[in-house]
Amino acid sequence: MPTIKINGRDLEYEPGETVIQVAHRNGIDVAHYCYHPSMSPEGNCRICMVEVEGWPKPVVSCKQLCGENMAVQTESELAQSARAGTMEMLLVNHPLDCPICDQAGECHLQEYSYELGHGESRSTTPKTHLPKNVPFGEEIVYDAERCIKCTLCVRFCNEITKTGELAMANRSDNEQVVMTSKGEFTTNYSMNIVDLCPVGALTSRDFRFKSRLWFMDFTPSLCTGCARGCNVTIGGRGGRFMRMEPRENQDVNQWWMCDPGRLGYGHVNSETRLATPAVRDANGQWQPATFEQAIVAASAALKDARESHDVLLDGGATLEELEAARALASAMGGQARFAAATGDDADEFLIVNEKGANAKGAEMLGLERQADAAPAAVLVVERDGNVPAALRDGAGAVVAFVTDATNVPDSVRVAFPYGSWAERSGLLVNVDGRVQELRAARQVGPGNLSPAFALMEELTGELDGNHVPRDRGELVAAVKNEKAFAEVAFPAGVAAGQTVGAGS
Amino acid sequence: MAKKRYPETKILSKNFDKENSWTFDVARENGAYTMFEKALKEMTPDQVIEEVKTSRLRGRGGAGFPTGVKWSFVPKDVDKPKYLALNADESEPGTFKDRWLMELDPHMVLEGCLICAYATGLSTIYIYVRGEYPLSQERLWGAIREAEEKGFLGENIQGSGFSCNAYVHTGAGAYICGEETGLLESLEGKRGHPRIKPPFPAVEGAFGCPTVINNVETLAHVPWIIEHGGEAFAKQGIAPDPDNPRSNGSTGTKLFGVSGDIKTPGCWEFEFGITVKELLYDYAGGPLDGREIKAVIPGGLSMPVLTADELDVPMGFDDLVKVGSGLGTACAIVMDDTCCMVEASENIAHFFADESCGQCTPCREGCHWMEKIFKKFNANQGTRSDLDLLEGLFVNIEGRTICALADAAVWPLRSIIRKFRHEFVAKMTPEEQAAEKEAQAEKARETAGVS
Amino acid sequence: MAANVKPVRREAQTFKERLFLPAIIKGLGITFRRIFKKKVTMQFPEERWEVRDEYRGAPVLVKDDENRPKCVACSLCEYVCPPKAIYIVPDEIEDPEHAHVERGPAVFNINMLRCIFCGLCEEACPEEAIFMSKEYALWGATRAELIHDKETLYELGGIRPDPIKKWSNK
Amino acid sequence: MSATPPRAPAAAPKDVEARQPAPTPVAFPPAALKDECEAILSRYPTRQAALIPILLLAQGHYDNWVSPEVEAGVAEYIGVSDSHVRGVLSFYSMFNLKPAGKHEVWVCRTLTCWLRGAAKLRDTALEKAQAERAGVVGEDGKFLVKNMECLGLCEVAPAVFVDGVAHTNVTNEKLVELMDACE
Repeated sequence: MPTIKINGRDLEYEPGETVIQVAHRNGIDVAHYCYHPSMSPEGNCRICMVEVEGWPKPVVSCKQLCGENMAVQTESELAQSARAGTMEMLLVNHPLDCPICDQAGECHLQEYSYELGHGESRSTTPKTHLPKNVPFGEEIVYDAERCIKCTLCVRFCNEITKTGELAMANRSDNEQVVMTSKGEFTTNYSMNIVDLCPVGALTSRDFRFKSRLWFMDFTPSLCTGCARGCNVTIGGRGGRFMRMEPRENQDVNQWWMCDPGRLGYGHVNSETRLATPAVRDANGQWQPATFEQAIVAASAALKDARESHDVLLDGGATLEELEAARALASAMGGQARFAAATGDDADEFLIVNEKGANAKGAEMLGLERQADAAPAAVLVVERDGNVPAALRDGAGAVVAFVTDATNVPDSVRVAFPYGSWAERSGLLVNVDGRVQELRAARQVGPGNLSPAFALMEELTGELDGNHVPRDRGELVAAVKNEKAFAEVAFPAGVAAGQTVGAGS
Repeated sequence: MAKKRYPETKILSKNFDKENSWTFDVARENGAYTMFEKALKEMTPDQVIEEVKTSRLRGRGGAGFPTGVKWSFVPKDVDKPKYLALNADESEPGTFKDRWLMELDPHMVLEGCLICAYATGLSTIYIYVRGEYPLSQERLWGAIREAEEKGFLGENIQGSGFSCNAYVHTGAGAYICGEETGLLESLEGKRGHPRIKPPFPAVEGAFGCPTVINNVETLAHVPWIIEHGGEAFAKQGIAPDPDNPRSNGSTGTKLFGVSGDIKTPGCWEFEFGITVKELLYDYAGGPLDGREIKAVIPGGLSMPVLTADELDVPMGFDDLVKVGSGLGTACAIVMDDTCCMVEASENIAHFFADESCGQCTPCREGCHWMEKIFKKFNANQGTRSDLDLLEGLFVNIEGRTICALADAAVWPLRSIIRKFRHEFVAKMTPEEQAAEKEAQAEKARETAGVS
Repeated sequence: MAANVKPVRREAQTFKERLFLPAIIKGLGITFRRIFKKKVTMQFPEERWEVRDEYRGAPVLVKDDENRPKCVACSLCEYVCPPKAIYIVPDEIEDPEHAHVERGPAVFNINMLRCIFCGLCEEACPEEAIFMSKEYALWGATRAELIHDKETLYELGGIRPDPIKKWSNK
Repeated sequence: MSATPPRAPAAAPKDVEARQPAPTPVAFPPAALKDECEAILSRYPTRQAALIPILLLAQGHYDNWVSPEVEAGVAEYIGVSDSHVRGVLSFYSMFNLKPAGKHEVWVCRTLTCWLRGAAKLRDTALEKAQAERAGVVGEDGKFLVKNMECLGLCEVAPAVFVDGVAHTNVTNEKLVELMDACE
């Protein structure tokens, strides 16, 4: 393979690769705003300029193709002065409103300004003023003054979603992004432009002003809105789910996620979350209980159960939970089944019709998919959408694992608090059969929740004196031993003995 | 001293003073399309390109790239269609030579285009005329229709099997569309944002296909070159510097224009080599009565200014570069002693700030910033640090952008600040003026002490 | 340990000391001398102590000379506050014509039972909106009263004209 | 759990500001322009390439400005998004995105014309048009005065276009005459 010299290192490249691609692949940091690996390079922000030895002018590394015998310097005096000069230009008309800007804390303009900027502005002339607070559809707000005109959002709509809602308008330093006069995005992926925006010009109405980033805690996890299993980062603070952003995974979701998935966290922040186990007293009133008391009560209730000895889980239950549920069902003499909704909104990009985030996993484990109402003794339900109400209410369950304290079926005697997907750890199998790890987000949910699989194992032990409750690692090992999972790769790091639980 | 008039030549301008010179009949009488016929019937495309290469014809739009070399870049065996985009978006301030050509001799322009089309094997000509030239558009359309009627355009021209169509494409008012890749974007129905090169338009231009982009005047030269041969053309004007193998010289003739504070502004054709002074005094009539020439931008607005003492320089690509300026479009703008250079700077900066396409950061933000600083001076609020700041901005803007618009903004302004610093000092606040005076005195003392 | 114990021998009192009277007279002397000097005690709360400029009393929020709140709810004070006494809920400002920015606090509480008067909030504020006042006498009948809400903080802070009009020309 | 108390739920997202309803696209091309539009389209390999010439035609047809309705109509006709059309319209100085008045006066402001007194011409034109600044239609809606960059008439500067017709070596008096002659 041909090689190029970057900062004195000989690096291999594929013909047709640009300098920035080779540099990034080899861990050489090159500042950039308008460059994104998924889109055609535009070379307009001019921050990624590097020096090519022997060339009179600095070149933009995002557009410069590698060539044999090229020697690139990213930190030479010329490259640094070019970057610093661009940085100054970017800030001439940029409002210094970091105190009110949602991007503060993850803003590339802040980062590079800290690195390259002057402590004091050399500008003594007034700034150019442009429209602020312009709605782009229902979910996005645009601020033309903060905008650095990198055109990433415009290119996203033209090249990735191919819906073309956005365009650049005007020229000179009046340039700004405008939206189609219909005022609505026709794509389900519009909010990705908020993540793409390297500055705070595009902000999400959902997250606007909600929290400063440095108060938040971020956890890499998965979206369970559908069975695609998009990799995401969940941001939480003080028990509340704050926002979700896609995380790069070229095999699943590349850099993107859909808007419904991103905004589908309402039940996590519900005011009526069940935080402790509850047991119905003789009068049918709910009384709080400890986990130990609840397990004893649940085992008694299950022994009395006549109608059914099955466990019904929703399609988002993790492999660990499914495995524990199978053990529980067999201890009762029944079987574990699952129910998951299907939609009709699949597109050619990410959204799939299968809404059960782990429906594939459940099927691989041999669980029966249930579509009609049939009785079950134990119910494990995260959100109503996954298990249709009729099915759930008709189940006649006596023990339920639920996230919300309202809407518990009347037949239920013992209710265990169930973590939402953001608070649970476990393995999910996406629609393509890929096993991915769901991780409990820190600082989200009511906290102090015991993992459902652990509770089910306890319950099994209570019902069947010979059963020794297994920890997470043992459950995963049991899943791995299943025939259907023989060929499947599991994510590294889920070791035996691990007992990562729900809550924070 | 008896003044020797630099002789006018009449090659491009041979029909300018004929009545109805733009009609086919008048043009044909004067030999229009005969050279196209000659090329078509007697020469191969490669011979045409070779002839143009021999002539050392350089682009007349400002950059001066050798035309024959440009044509030879066009790939021969491609499935894609190829295009000629004739750059008639003459939006460089002070420049009007292409308008004269298009209005007074559109058939010569069209003939040049056709020879180019034949040489590079392309079949569609787009003449991108700026929207502000309605008469040029009208006359070019007229010429195209007449040429079609007479069988010099369209299918199977003159029975040779060569087909070519020509259309006028109207611009809508943007300086940047005179930049070749900006022009292509505009031709494709987009905003005129210049593209990064490579790929060069000759390989991947309009609609992703190989495209030749030439200036109107450049192609108007081609019929003469075919008629008289490249050698004859190369003998005119300034020969290449024999000591510099990369020098291309400034061969042939050129339309030179003069406008601004001058008695008889206008456009004349000369061989390269007339000095700026000869042009201004012998042809343009010298300064207005009772005034003196202060500064001249030799080509358009985008070149560094020459002061009154620097005018004894030949108008040629390399010669003007040697004195720190450039030929540009070879249409000089003259400023006399009534002109305040600070106000002129603001005017120039406003032009570039207004016409910046907004794509690259340094140009988008920097041009307007410069204008704001000049405004500050014109409000008598300037400081010495503002001048230093401007010098800093020039460094950050020049050579840091996709196209040359930012460079074009920097060059005249930087030269004005350096050559007319005293005018800027006169527009500073009184304290700053005193400080400047002190600094100058200090400098003088130092110099005296050293020597 | 015994090795570290050092017995101190008490000196026997002298006769003069045993009389006590000379000491009493000496003490009264000071008392009488003080009677003719300026009084240092104050009749609080009628009289109040004039604190120095750098005194750090209760943190308060101020408004600008057009009576507009200056705080933009950037939450830097909340972040920097060592005892976590500050609690802010940011929100969009309803009346963008009057407000100088689009963001302000919906809730701004300072728990004065937690506040340690360190002044870091004042130092962190990028808007010059929070100041350490000279207010040192804070009291309340319940704990809730000592959690100063937004209205209390603005009332205590009042208007503080500022020559720098940051948001009108940012 | 962090020391920060759990927050009250954030206020529900505020309703998106009362927005202009989406414009109803005009039926484009109107009968009068149909042939010409088709002729223009036939010249280019892509439909998009015809955008600028067709917009110029449309502007001439619809009272010398491109309304959002026309913009949407042209966008549908060409097959591009109307935001792209707006981007193009706002890029080129010859398009008007607001009602343009009955007559349009362009005054060149670039160096050569400026040296020959274009600034005064502009002031005269603005005064005559009763407009506060260039680019704004005067009070009586009769004139739109635009400050244009170089019009390419430098040897006969200062230059002024009135309704697309060039006038050269214009003096204040001549400009007043020209504007008076507009009905």
